[in-house]
Amino acid sequence: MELKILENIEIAQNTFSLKIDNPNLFDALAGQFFMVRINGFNYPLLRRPFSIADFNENYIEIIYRVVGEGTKILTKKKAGEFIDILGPLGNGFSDIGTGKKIFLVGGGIGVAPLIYLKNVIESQYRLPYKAYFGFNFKEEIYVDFGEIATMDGSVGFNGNVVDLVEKELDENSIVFACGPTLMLKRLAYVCYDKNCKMQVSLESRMACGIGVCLGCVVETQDGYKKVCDNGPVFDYREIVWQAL
Amino acid sequence: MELKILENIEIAQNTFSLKIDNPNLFDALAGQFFMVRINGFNYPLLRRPFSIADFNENYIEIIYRVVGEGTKILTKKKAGEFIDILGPLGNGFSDIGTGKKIFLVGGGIGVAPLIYLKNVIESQYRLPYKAYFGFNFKEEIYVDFGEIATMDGSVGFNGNVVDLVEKELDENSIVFACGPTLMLKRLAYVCYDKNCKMQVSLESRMACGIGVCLGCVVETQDGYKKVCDNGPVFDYREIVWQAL
Amino acid sequence: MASSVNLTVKLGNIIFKNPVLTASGTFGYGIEYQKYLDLDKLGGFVTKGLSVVEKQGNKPPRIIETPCGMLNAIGLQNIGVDKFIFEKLPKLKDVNTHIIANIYGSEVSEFVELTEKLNEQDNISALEINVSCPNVAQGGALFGKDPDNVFVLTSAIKKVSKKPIIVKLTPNVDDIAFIAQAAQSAGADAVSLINTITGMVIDTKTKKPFLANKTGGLSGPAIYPVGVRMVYEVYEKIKIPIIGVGGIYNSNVALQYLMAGASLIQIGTANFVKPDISKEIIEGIRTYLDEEGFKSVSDIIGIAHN
Amino acid sequence: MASSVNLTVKLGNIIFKNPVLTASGTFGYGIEYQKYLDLDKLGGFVTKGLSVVEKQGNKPPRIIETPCGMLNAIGLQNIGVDKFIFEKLPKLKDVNTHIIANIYGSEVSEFVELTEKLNEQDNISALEINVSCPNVAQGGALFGKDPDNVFVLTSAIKKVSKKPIIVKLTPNVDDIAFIAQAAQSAGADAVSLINTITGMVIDTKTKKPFLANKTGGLSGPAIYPVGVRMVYEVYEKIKIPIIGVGGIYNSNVALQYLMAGASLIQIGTANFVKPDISKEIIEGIRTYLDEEGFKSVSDIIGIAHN
Ligand SMILES: Cc1cc2nc3c(=O)[nH]c(=O)nc-3n(C[C@H](O)[C@H](O)[C@H](O)COP(=O)(O)OP(=O)(O)OC[C@H]3O[C@@H](n4cnc5c(N)ncnc54)[C@H](O)[C@@H]3O)c2cc1C
Ligand SMILES: Cc1cc2nc3c(=O)[nH]c(=O)nc-3n(C[C@H](O)[C@H](O)[C@H](O)COP(=O)(O)OP(=O)(O)OC[C@H]3O[C@@H](n4cnc5c(N)ncnc54)[C@H](O)[C@@H]3O)c2cc1C
Ligand SMILES: Cc1cc2nc3c(=O)[nH]c(=O)nc-3n(C[C@H](O)[C@H](O)[C@H](O)COP(=O)(O)O)c2cc1C
Ligand SMILES: Cc1cc2nc3c(=O)[nH]c(=O)nc-3n(C[C@H](O)[C@H](O)[C@H](O)COP(=O)(O)O)c2cc1C
Ligand code: FES
Ligand code: FES
Repeated sequence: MELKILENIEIAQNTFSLKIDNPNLFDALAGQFFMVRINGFNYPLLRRPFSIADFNENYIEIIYRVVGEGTKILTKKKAGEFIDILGPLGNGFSDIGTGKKIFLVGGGIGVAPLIYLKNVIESQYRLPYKAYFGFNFKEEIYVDFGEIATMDGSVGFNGNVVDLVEKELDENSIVFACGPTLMLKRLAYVCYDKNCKMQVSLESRMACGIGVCLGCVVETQDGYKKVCDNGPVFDYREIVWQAL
Repeated sequence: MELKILENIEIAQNTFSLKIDNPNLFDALAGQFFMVRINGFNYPLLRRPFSIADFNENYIEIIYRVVGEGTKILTKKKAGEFIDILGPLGNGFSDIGTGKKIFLVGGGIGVAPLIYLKNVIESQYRLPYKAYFGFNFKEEIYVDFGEIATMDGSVGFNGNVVDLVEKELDENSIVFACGPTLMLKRLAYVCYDKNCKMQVSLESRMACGIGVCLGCVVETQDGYKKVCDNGPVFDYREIVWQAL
Repeated sequence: MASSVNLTVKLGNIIFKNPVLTASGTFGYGIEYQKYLDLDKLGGFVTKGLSVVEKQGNKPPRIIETPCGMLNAIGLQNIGVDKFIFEKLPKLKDVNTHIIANIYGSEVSEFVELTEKLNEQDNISALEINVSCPNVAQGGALFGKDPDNVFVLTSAIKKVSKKPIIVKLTPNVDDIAFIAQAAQSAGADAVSLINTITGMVIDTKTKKPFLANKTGGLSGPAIYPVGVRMVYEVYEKIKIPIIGVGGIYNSNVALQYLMAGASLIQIGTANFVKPDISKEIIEGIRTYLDEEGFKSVSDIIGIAHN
Repeated sequence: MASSVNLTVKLGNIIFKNPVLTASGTFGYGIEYQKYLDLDKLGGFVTKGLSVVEKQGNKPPRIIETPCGMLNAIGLQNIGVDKFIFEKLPKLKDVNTHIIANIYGSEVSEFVELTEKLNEQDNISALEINVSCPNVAQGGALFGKDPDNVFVLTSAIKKVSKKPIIVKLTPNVDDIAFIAQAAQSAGADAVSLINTITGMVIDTKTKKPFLANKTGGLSGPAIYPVGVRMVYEVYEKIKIPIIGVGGIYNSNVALQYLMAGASLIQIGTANFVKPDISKEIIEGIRTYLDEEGFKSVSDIIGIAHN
């Protein structure tokens, strides 16, 4: 689908917000993602997956970090130009209204989908929640709510966000998490320990995004599952963390 | 060399003028060309050759027609961005001040290098000249001097520019020509017949533009010669026209 | 499209409404694409490679992008032929296009078993035999690189098959036409080429091959000149129809394959980039034929050899 | 660059100041690049393929762009070895880098003649034997596809050569390691791989192959995963050094080749895109080694096999 870009601006160091005109032709769940075509030609060839950072009747927002050639080219797109997106794809976060204490835990660019989740929780479920976000340093931060941890201690808690949130979790908690694999793994071991619930949004290299190429699989208790259409959100107990 | 784009605007149907800041680090002859890198990445891979349509202390001008993927992408470049050009390359038009009657004969986008040649003749040699330019139809025309021929008769002479100029040529003429191969071939046969002089600027697919890949050769009386560094301007008597 | 161009192509008794198929492993079991594309518009599609029993495939990472291409080492993960027959095929019963089952075994006997099971499925128009897989029967080098292996396997399948047999060839060989000839001699009804070209990407961070399987198959636009060349070579050596595949991403490249000698073409990796690309390519072929004054797509098949 | 990383690589008795060479056919006779690049910065460069007598090469068109690549069918146009020796080499006498002469003959005897002529040139550090050329001696299939041919040719050259011999292999084979082993057994001092992959582009306007020669060799970024894979395969089978070439366009890809097992690398098509790319790649390799704490480039050669 070719949609008009409303805005594409740097909101933190190497981090951009891309707002796209919402044609209001579909709904989207927090945790779902789009496959974005970077160029109209063959390079870079494959679409890039990006989570939905916000979604309302006016716009669709993606927040992306510049890491490679595709995201670098993406920064050049200007308001008024069109962009080809496929989606929304995959399964979003679920069981939000289970009566458990809600925790949003994100790391780095993985905070993006949790922003949309927060908006959904506030507007749809009207439930209390707590948010804990980890970044490397101050200049990376692009979120204006939640408790912050930074690896260099420049803002908030000095250290890993998992260490920050750990003491808050118990068997009455449900965690919605997204971030670097290593952070999620640590968090998973904490959750096993505290016997709390958790849904994690995973990343994996994708070619199709729609479940046909079998390129994006992750090892689960039931064998390989596709991150793109069995996920990207999984119950953390499903995942074979040792394989990651 | 990365130079700043001053302007990149459509000046006729599918025809753009690209003006680039002139760093005044080199001279350029009419008939020489640049190898232009379309993108900072691998696609399209090869540089594209474009003649110099004008050159002065303020800017370097290229006039290009949108024919394929590379030129299409080029139209998206905006003033203020930088562009990587290699050159000036090849041999320009020569023997301009030979005392012969000067004719500039161009067809389509091949008129571009003759604009710069005209400026050189006027400012440097201060010699009289006559210009004859052929286009398919009115909307293609991007030049404001010379006699025009159009294939559909919408402007000037109705038909081929070779038919328009033919009667003017004799053994005292020197023709500087650039245009579609078929037009140049027709013109070459006329020049053989009239025993006049002619220098033609030829086109050929190029990879390097600097004489090393041997990809751009054209058949001459002395065997294959490289369009990029033995040309692009050749004495028409050198060329084996039957091979084109 | 009030065009009178005839796009139909015959392969044995099967009539394809147009020469555009989608390639094995890039189109799932067809169902996944129904959201993006009316499958009835296709000449047909080829299923993901099916084996006798379900296969888990290789460890991830399984894919990595390369310049104008990608490497994959899926390792033929699939649900197995029985699940395909009982769970997927019924969902496709109203689809009005040709379904070609791509099959893969680790022994000749497995290929035969797959053929027998699929014989009974009216919904399947033909079988495509993937001989480009590693470690079959004799182990060691790639099975499909040896013309003798291809001859023996094709003959065995032909003996039991009630459906036309298409042998899919690997490009990682000295002389692909020789392998195609072996398939033809053994009774193959068609050959398809090319499968992926073996490649490797090394992750300079970990200093290891990026894919868990180390090597993977290169596909996508990058490889199309190799595919076109091989179709051109094979066309001069065999009489049975050729299905061209490899890097097709627009109608121009599809036409190049047809002109090189392919009767049908398959679209693979490009489906990932644009799920409805096959529709565009069909229209592009039609427009070209129309503008060039051809009455039928068969007029251009192999025309580059004239 | 106050870096203490050791970039030197040894090949027999030759010491290269860094592992970056430029590839035959893409760097002319070196002289053409002096305007863009200080040749002394290079590990070395390889000349355009030289034959006993001047060759006109193929009819144009000779090149065509493809996705992230290009096809060429130059047909080994060159000025002939004598002109090279008398007109080009003297101009290079002050260049402080290794010059490798790439040679090409249509008979074994021609290769021998070329070797003898170049034996006397102190300026030439080594010979690279292009066995990837069509129609040599026995005619028919590509000469370099047959390990026996490669063995015979390499032995014959080795017998007369006073310089190290590098055999350049074609990728258009079943098993490139087998050919590399033949070269090694015959005494080759090194192998370089890969030459171009045979491909074809068809012009849908004329309905003919675009190149006058019909087929051409695919080079450029598109092919790098194939080259890396082949270097990786060959590294496991031979002991002599490997020179990696094919699609290198930045230091990351150069490093992939080194990690796969190449002792040196060559840059080809990328020179056309950026005449001074080799300088960037040398610096990129240095920076990488520095940042990763390696003392010497030799520490990473073949590291992906660990
Ligand atoms: C479900 C999902 C949601 C994501 N959401 C976001 C988001 O909201 N914001 C954001 O900045 N990033 C997100 N990512 C990661 C993002 O897709 C990559 O950063 C991006 O594809 C990198 O592209 P590149 O061309 O710049 O990098 P390159 O490294 O040049 O890309 C090369 C190839 O690797 C793939 N790739 C590289 N890094 C990743 C990665 N981390 N995950 C998956 N594929 C990768 C690319 O898609 C491409 O095919 C998400 C990934 C997934 C799977
Ligand atoms: C010496 C010289 C001077 C030129 N001057 C001009 C000029 O002033 N203005 C202008 O509009 N055009 C000029 N051309 C032609 C111009 O180079 C091509 O139109 C352009 O390269 C097309 O690029 P593309 O990507 O849009 O087309 P595509 O067809 O997509 O390009 C594919 C490949 O073919 C090559 N190619 C395509 N057409 C030509 C052609 N006619 N000549 C050479 N290579 C071609 C491209 O460079 C590229 O490598 C000149 C060509 C030469 C050789
Ligand atoms: C992810 C992926 C999975 C594939 N799986 C199969 C398969 O199961 N069986 C098969 O015969 N070919 C398989 N192929 C090969 C394709 O069918 C096709 O031959 C190849 O990708 C070249 O075409 P393309 O460049 O258009 O993708 C697969 C290709 C890809 C990219
Ligand atoms: C235009 C051109 C001419 C070439 N000429 C030769 C040659 O004369 N001898 C040779 O051994 N290889 C020749 N090659 C092959 C290159 O040396 C190199 O092996 C190949 O292009 C792959 O590397 P690349 O992808 O970096 O270009 C040529 C390649 C190109 C593109
Ligand atoms: S990305 Fe293709 S199956 Fe998930
Ligand atoms: S373009 Fe390379 S020699 Fe002319």
